[in-house]
Amino acid sequence: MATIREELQAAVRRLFEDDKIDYFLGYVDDYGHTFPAILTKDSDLSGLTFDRKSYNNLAAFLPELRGSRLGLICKQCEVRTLNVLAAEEQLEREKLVVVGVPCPAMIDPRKLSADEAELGSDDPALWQEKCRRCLERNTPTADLFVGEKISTPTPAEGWPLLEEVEAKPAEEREAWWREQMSLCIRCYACRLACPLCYCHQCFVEDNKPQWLDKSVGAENNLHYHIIRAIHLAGRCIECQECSRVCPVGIPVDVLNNVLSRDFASRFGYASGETAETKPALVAYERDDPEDFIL
Amino acid sequence: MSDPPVPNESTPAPAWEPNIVGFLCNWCSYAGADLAGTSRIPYACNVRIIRVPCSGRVDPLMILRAFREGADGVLVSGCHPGDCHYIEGNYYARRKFIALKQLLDHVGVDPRRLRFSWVSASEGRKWAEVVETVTRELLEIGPYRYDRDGDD
Amino acid sequence: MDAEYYKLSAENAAGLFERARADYDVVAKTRDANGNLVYGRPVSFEDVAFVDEQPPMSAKAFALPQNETLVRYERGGGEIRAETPEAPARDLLLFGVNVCDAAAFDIIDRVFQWDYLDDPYLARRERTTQLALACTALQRDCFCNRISYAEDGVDAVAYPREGHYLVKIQTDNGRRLVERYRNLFAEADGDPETEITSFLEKAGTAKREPLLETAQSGLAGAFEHADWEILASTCIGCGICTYTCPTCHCFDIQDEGGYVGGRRLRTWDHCTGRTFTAMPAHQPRDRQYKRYRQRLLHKFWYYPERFGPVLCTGCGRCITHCPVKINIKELVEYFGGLSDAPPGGRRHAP
Amino acid sequence: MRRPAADAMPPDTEHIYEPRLLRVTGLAEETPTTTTFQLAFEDGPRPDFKCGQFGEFGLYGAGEATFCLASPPHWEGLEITVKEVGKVTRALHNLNEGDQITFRGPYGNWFPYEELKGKKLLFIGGGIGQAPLRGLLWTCLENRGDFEQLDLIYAAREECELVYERELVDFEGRDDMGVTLALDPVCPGEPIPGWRGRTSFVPPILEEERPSPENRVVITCGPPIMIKLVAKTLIETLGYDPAQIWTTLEMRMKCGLGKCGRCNIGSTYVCKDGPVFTYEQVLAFPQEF
Repeated sequence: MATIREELQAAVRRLFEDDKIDYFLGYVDDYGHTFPAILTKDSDLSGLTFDRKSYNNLAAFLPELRGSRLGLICKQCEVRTLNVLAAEEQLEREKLVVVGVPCPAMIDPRKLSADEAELGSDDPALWQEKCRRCLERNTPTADLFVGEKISTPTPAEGWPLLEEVEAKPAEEREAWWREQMSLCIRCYACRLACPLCYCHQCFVEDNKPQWLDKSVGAENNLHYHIIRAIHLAGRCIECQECSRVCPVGIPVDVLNNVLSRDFASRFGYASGETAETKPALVAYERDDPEDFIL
Repeated sequence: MSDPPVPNESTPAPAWEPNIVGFLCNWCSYAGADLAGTSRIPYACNVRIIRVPCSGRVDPLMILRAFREGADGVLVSGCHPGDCHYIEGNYYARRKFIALKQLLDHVGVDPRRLRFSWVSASEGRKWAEVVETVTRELLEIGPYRYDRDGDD
Repeated sequence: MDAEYYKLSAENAAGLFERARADYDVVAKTRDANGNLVYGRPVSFEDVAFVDEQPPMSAKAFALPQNETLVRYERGGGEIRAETPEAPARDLLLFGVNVCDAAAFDIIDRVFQWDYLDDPYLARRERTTQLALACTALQRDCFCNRISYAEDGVDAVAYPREGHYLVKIQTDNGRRLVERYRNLFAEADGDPETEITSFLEKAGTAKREPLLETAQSGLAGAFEHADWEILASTCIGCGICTYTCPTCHCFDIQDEGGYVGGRRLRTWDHCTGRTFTAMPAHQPRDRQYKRYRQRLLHKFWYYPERFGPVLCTGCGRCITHCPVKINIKELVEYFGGLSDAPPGGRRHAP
Repeated sequence: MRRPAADAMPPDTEHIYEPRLLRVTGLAEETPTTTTFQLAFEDGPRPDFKCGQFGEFGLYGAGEATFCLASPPHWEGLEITVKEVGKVTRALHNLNEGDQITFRGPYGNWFPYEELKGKKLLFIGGGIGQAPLRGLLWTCLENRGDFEQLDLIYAAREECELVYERELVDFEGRDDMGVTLALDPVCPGEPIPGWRGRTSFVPPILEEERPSPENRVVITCGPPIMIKLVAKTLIETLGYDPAQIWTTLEMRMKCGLGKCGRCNIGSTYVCKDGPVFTYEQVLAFPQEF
């Protein structure tokens, strides 16, 4: 039986041969890593793969390739992203060929040891948190599905890290966040890896007025992360890229999860479920809760 | 780096008065505050008012910037639901405030530091009461000082 | 100076750490609250982590902090008063840092001493002594074995042996450290250089041809290579590679505060970001691959052309922490003509 | 660590990033968005500088920005011409006479005055790009006998964007220099009502006037596209050697001292190796601009 790798390469080769696409956005592996790659019809496809280290949310590269006919590998994370982008009229869906795959769940890179033995394990404790919550491991709404469909285990409930932080009393929570924020070097990888942070100019780059000081420090950093979370309120699809890419290990996505969970319970709302759902902050109900207003 | 002051100090120095930045919508709350003044209703003088076209205009960035610039509390006030001059600005604002409030609560900022109110143009008395409440609460919880450890 | 060799027993290493803490601000590898490895200020020898692994952030911040106040100012009474901050009060000892981190200082010293002496940097730098610890094995993303950087610029390197360290002293600064705690060090016996050579061979950190320095001329002819776009377009433009890099030293100068008072400070900045060269009417590097190309060429072509050494110590952080795992070593080899195969097999048809 | 034997350039201040304070002694509005500042040194003598150099000017609280020194050394004090485009320039535009600004400099290289002696000089300025040429132009006029011929072509997008208007009138009245003023054509061939100069881009003027390359040096500054097209015309149509064309480059800078890495083009630091380059040098850069 063909491996997913072989099937994928054959499928992409066909897409190029049939002149369906100009670029293919996928993952290749080399030098011990799996990483995103932009492939053309002249590319050697032998590196193309899909494995348990295919972390990146490929939808983050759509702005770079806007206007081209594009094939891309979509796992559940990308599908949800495309839905939000469609709702926000940021997507040229007719130019995309969505290649679906059975997603075996990504292994949390912080739990990988040097020999990467964990890649073969099926212990959900080793997965990224989002994968434990995943509702469907076979890409829905794919134009083309590659590989054998697999079953999806019952999704885990809750947000363990968020709940752990929340269990602390307010003062401890403040101290904990201050400590996390004092680690932040504001490399902005969380913003740039995020497929939904697509603004041409981010507020952090504004200087008339300059909203944010350039120096790093717990307060500046916290303000950056809070505003980013607000800008993703009701939009974040919980791909956890922001946390994964953080070089100093701040669980950035906890802030996003605060709002995801709150919006789900308050407004019965989950972002990225369909391409029609309007993001929560550009919608309202007349009877939204306002018990906090004087 | 010095130790951060305890934020919940219950007995602030008597000389200390909270700085409150108020973002007031032009059509209702600003007129309401004006009415409180012309009606000579006495209330705490701790609020520095910034007039904005609509509570929907208030970007969370402005609120955080106010804290960063030394505010101890921020008060945002707009028209009652249904009364917005722009029909629905305050409905959008309400959701935005929910989000910001959730986040600030989560990171341990005392929820009493960021308050929202609906005050109409005829509610001079309500405005005075809101300011009194907010000021009193801030006097209880003391100054806002986030540890500025960014220096070298 | 000629190198000198000493033996430092494991016991005396602990003694050195304790005694040095009285005389120096001692920085070493330790773990932060999240359990992550960092360069910090452990208070006891037990808290020092002796591992090959590098902390995500290099040691450069101890000479070039991410925020550094240059001038404090105050306005009042129609006057402006400005003052410069005090220089650091204590000597700094980098204890057991990776050799690739220690070596970086000597490389960037050259630009900070180029005609204008960068006083704030040099004030810190001149009070720094390095006692580096050699790695026992090359790790996945490391390539220090491919760069002949100036290891002789490191004050002292300790090579772990059975029950003791073989310490090679390479600078006057390093010699001062030994003199200060002379009774902890014993003369090395045998042939220390041979011992070091075999240690490096075993660890995999001995130099291996072709060295990346030799790519310089190839890179000079590859500026317009068509594959830059394909291979570097996945760069997302974050600052991870530059901020974690021990040799990246570009910075920004900004004022913070208000009219009444505040400070002028410098902060790290990164050439891979979109605002780095953007001018009001003109953005010279208008695509992301051009910004990535600038970083790579600055390190392996421009800097050596101007200052001698390549601006890289092979620590591999920019690969390990890169969100899209762009591999600078592979790209230097490919564009510099040392290898025909582009990473991941991606290339345009010839 | 290695230390140079002696400080190559000893700083006047505590460290190289500490600025001096200059007093604004006069303001001249050049265009609605451009102002010339006259500055005086009060904390000590003015440093020596040469035409073509630049400095880091700023306002505490707003930051620093790079401006060329726009007055000749034989004038008193120092002048800079600032166009309002960003945070710092906006803050500078809010200043009044008597206010203080920060200054570091002078930095960078300069026009090779001695080499230019005895030559025919053709200055070509575009918009605000006239500022870096102004100091040299006035120096040459002061020593007019040193040069065989002096010409100026100055172009701007619109009449209100011509800077140093008073001086241009003065130049036009002189008989020891040639002056050609031009505005960008809105409709090609059609004159702009009330405009005394020409309506044309610079290259067609050059093609028409055909200044011969013999013993001539062209000194040009303006928007990158203008420099590029002017150089192309001079080299390809009129047979100039790229080494006969001098220009000064604008790059984003922060330190001005060859440290911050922002102005690099290849291994060249525009702040230290420049900002004045011959076009021959410009052509040798990696072609990223």
